[in-house]
Amino acid sequence: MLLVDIILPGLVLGGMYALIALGLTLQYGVARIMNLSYGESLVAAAFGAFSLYSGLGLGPLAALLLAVPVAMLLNWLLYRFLLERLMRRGKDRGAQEIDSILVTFGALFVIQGAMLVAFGGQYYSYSYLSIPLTIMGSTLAVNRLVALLFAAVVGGAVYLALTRTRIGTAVRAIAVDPNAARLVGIDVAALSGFAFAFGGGLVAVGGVLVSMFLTFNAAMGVIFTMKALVVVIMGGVGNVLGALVAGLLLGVVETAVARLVDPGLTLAATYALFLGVLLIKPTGLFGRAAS
Amino acid sequence: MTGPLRALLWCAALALAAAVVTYPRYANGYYLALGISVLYFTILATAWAMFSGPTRYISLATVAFFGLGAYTAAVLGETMPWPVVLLAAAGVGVLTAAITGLSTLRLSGIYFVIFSFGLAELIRQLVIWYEVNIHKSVGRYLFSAVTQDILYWQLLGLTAIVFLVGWLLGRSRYGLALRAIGADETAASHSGIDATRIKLGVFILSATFMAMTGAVMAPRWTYIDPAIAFNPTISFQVVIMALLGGAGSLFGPVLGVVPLVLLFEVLTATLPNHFSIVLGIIFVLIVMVLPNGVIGLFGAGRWRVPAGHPATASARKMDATLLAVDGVSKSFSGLRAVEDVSFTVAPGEIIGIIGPNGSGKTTLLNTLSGALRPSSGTIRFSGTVLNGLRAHQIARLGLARTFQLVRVMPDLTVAENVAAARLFSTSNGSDATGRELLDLVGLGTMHEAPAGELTYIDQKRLELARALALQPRLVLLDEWLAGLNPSELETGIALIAKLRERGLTIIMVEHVMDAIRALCGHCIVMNAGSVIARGTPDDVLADPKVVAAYLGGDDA
Amino acid sequence: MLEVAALSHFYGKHQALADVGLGITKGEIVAILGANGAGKSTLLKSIAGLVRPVPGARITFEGQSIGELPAHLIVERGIALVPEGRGVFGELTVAENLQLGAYPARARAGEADRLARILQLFPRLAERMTQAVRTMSGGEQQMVAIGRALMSNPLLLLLDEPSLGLSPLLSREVFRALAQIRAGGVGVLLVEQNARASLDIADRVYLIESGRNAGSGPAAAMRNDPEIQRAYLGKARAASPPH
Amino acid sequence: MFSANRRTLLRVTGLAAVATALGSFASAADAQEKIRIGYAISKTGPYAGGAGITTLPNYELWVKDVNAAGGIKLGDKKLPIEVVEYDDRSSSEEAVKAIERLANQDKVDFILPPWSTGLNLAVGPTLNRLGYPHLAVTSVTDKAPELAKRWSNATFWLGTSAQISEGLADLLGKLKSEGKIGANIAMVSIADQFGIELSAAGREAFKKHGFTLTYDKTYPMGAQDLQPLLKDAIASNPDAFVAFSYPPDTIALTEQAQLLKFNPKVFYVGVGTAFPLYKGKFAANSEGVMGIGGWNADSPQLKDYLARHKAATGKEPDRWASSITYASLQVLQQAIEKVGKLDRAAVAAEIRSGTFDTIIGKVKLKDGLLQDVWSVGQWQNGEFYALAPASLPGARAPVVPKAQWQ
Repeated sequence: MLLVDIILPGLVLGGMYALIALGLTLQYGVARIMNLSYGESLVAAAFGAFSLYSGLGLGPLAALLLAVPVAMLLNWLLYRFLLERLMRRGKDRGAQEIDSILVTFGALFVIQGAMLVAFGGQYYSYSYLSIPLTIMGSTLAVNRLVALLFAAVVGGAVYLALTRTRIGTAVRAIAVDPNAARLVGIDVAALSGFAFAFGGGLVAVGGVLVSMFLTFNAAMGVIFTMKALVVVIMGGVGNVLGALVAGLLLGVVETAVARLVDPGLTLAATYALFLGVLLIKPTGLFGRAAS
Repeated sequence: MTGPLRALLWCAALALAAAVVTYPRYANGYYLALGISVLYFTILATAWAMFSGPTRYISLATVAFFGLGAYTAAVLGETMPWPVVLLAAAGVGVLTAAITGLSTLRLSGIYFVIFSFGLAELIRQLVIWYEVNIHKSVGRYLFSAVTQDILYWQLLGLTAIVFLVGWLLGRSRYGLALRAIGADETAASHSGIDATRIKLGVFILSATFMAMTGAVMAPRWTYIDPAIAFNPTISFQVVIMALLGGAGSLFGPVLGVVPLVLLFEVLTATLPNHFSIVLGIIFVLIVMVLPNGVIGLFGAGRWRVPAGHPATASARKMDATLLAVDGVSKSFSGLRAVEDVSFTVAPGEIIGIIGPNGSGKTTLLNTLSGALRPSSGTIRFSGTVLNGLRAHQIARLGLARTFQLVRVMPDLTVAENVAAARLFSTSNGSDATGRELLDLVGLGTMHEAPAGELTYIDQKRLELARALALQPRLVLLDEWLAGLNPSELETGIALIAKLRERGLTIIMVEHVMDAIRALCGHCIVMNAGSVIARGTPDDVLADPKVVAAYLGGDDA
Repeated sequence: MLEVAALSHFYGKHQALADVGLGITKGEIVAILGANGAGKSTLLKSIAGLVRPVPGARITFEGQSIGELPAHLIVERGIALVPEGRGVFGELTVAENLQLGAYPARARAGEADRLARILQLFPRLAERMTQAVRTMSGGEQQMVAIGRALMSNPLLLLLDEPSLGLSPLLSREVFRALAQIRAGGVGVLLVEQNARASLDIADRVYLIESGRNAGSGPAAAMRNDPEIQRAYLGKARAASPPH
Repeated sequence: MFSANRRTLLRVTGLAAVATALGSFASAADAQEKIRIGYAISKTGPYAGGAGITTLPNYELWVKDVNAAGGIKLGDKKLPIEVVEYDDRSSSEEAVKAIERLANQDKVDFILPPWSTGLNLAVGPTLNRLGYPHLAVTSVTDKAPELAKRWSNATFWLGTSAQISEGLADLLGKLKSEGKIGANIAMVSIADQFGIELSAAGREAFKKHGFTLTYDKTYPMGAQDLQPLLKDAIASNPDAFVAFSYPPDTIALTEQAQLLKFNPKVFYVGVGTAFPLYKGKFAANSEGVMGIGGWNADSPQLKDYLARHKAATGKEPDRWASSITYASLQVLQQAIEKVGKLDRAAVAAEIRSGTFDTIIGKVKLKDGLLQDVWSVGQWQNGEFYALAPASLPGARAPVVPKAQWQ
């Protein structure tokens, strides 16, 4: 019974980790933008959901319909007017990566500053779907289950789209070799922008959903950025399935350590697991072998 | 430069130095605090760039070492004399960097970046756990009489040391070796550079400075807890400052530190409520208009290493057999790429290895040069067993190679590419200088050109010169002649022939039959990992098995 | 079909191409000969839209100017480039590489038929459809690259060093495939260091030296021109043993 | 307002001349016209959440109140307050630098403290050296008495960790002796100095009162899911649940307790329980929850303060440190007025020795420490009433057991 009570809540927690990492697998893994403002975007979406809920009484699930297109548009604009220029300028992937780190570091401050002006530094929290649901003797919150469900469904859908459709294959092709992609008639700039924007949409999904059960404030972005990076890297860059598995694994390990060892060591255990995975598989769980 | 001008510059430099040293005497508390901020970020960013600049390993572990230093000072600060505390902090930095460096430096790219971040967080979590469960208190109080003046001078001293060490490192062979590793680690290893040890050494050096900075800064804050000491923002700020300034040179980071510290300061002061937004926008603009960092404005000032290198006297010993390959196999997860290959090479011989694509030729070369370990069999080079030796060790023994897909170190100049291969050479083979070697391959006029800007064929030439710079006794050429047109081919063949005349032994993998016929005394034909024929070129090319597997119905 | 005139290109201060012109008609193989660094690759990349020529160049394809189009739209018009070093997607499978070849809208119709024809042309690809390309041998990767280019239903195929690093057997297979492709009505513009092989297969030849046109003519005439033999075929030919 | 804006504009445009801009702040303090008061507070970074609830709104409210009343009375003149504010970005080093700047460049007359124990300790030596009174309000440490001795300019206002834990233990001990609760307590705490000190003091105090700790664990800052912890705490079947937690965790623990239908007789969580956010989120379910702090909600001054706070900042204050922060500012004002001139040493001494009339009643510090601080509060009828120490005027009786979660 304890086992169930570790695995189920662990999966739910892991589902949240996977959810907040989904956008990054596209933005970094595919569009090759190391987006340091990722967490800030996520928190901004959480603020959006909060405002819609407290202002208009619009539930977060309905808010997705508004938040996702807006986030996609904003991310697309960011790509189109800033990042695309850098991608064109960088002479190799390393240079592009450094430039994108620097520019999104600036974007981080802009987004965070805007949130501070609008909402101040206080904590925000509201209740939505905070309903217990008992599965196999383990009590879980519906809002967290919703997050897990979204992670699984959206993650699975993105995975299928990337591997089973022509446009998904094209997106992966860009990640492998942007120059060769142009040669098969792929509009690299447009499709990268789309992938980045789509990743931004997924960030919004994550932000809106975690706002249902996490207390957040304008200064919290970096926590999400780093968690997402850990999940993405552990899963293997650009691999959606890897991110899902890594997120779930981290959640289960964290819960198991809390129940079986010492709650004080949960974060230490997740980082140890992350480092351990990289030591054994230097390119992550599902990463391609270094050539 | 004329005498008076030089004297004037020296005077100006001395005056500046004096102004910096006596700064606490005339600056008020605030400007002193600002100076402290600039200095402490200067040390951190310079130390960071010492390792991360040339190797391009972006480390987010700065705060791990900084925090450990601060913690060491907080723990020992009130009971031990200050120099002992600093030494202890340095020791903790060295130890942690050594342990972590050994485990992390095999990662590359983004994996290293996030790993280093995870490492800093792990150390922080372990410190918290230790403090909570063993020490039973998390915060440490450190009451100290260190005033701002003294703190400033301590930091200034450390700054001077970090620049001095950075300068010495840049001038030493390790500096060039580090840049070679950053440009192409594989090529560097095959040029005799022990990439792992050099990276680890410099990583430790850089971590030591970070730990000492932490120790020096700790008393200022009275109270140290993990949230303060291991604040990840510090790591990010250091990376951003160093990258903005230009991490590729010694004085680049400081050019990022000064404007960024001032920018933060001016903006937080003028716009306390909107500074984030304005800072972000200004920052984005800076990045957009300064593609090469601040130092790019001054023209990238990089360390150049003179091409010439004193030649070492050579005492050549001739063996009857230079290389003996005995029953070598190599499999990749069950797939046998090379199977039970044996052959010997006598000094001064040119051996050709031919065979269809995918027959295992390059894999065989890789086991010889140490890029791969053979699964079984032994390789003996000049009496030394090569099995288990790593690439740089084999290279230092005098076994050099070129690559099928040409690998030069693109950011280094032509001369530096060649010089990199002579840094750690212990072989006593050919003793031509770098300049002679470049003349030999026909690159005599291009010493200062960055290797990345050479044409394909010139890069191939450079690769050969670099291989020769190891003063090798045996050179492995992997399709070195591929992609040359017939007349270029003639020059290339003549060059290889000339090398043979100078006593060099060569193994060449090649598809160009004309070259095989013209150069090789002996040929090995491989198919599906095994040797299917051997003998003189004319013999093997007439062998029906070879014709069927390799040449096809009629000759090319 | 393709007309190029007054094509110039600079890399920094270095002039890679100076006023180059050439033309190719349907169902023709045209070879470009020249030393390494003569600008041949740059020429192909300019036509494919990967590098921008100096303004003033005229590149027309099927009567329409394509000099200003981005690379992906040039593919749409029916020009496919197989770049030097193949440019395949190493992490993707053979099937995915070929599928991406049919990414342009012009290639969607009849995709299945074309795939079948390409697998006929390169039977060994058919056995390896689910293999990641990076794990394949050089020759097989070259087949993927050519196959992928053909999947875009091109009118004109540009090939940069297709036989580089290939064994004699494989490079002959590739040249044989090129002849078949020509037979299908596709124009082929070929840059190849293996001058003999390209002269054997080509209909016409352009010579490029230091980025400039240095002559052109029917391949048959070139083969027997002693000047050409000295400059491009080398003495080594004389040293080669009888067939 | 206008002049400030114009200067702001000038500074922005003058960014290029950084050095000039840096120097230009040293405008001569015109002591005759205004009293310059400066502070550096965490507007960004991890401390922004705490500072944004407890400290910053009270600084703004107080300045507004004082200036609305004409200013601080100095001799026979009333001088309005002019504010110089910076963002310390939650960094110790920035906080120290900002203090130096306020003192040396802006030459402010008084400096208000930053938020959090760590930052207050970081700026302590500097404020001490520069001779500014240091109202270390949001600094909870057992070292407070020692620090107050070391820094004669500093005063501490929230009590020590031991005081808070002992207050709680006394209250629970009384409930036990009344037979309202049993002897089992489950305790969780956050793994930083605050949580460790409170839990260490709690451990001892609970033992003294004959309690058994059936569960006693720490959790790291930034843990995203506290359900596992809570489940094990529930499994130990406690009469009282005590969590020394930070606001996000306080809310998460409460939410999880409701989901798990965990209804101990006493449910004590905090920091954060006293925040208006808590009541806003849990509404009726906040009823009966205990936490750190509390106030005498029936006091007319506090009622008035609540209304003004709401009007000025749009939000209610938290029911623990907010009113004390505001009271400390009132003490500063009254001390200045009593001294009658901008003599910082004299003002600091007056703060320590004087008696002041504030929204939290009469304040008289002892050895630089505010002695009468509420350690336990409870949500009762939508207000967070103080329960302990019971000896203080206005203390309410606890409602135990807490009503079941709805």
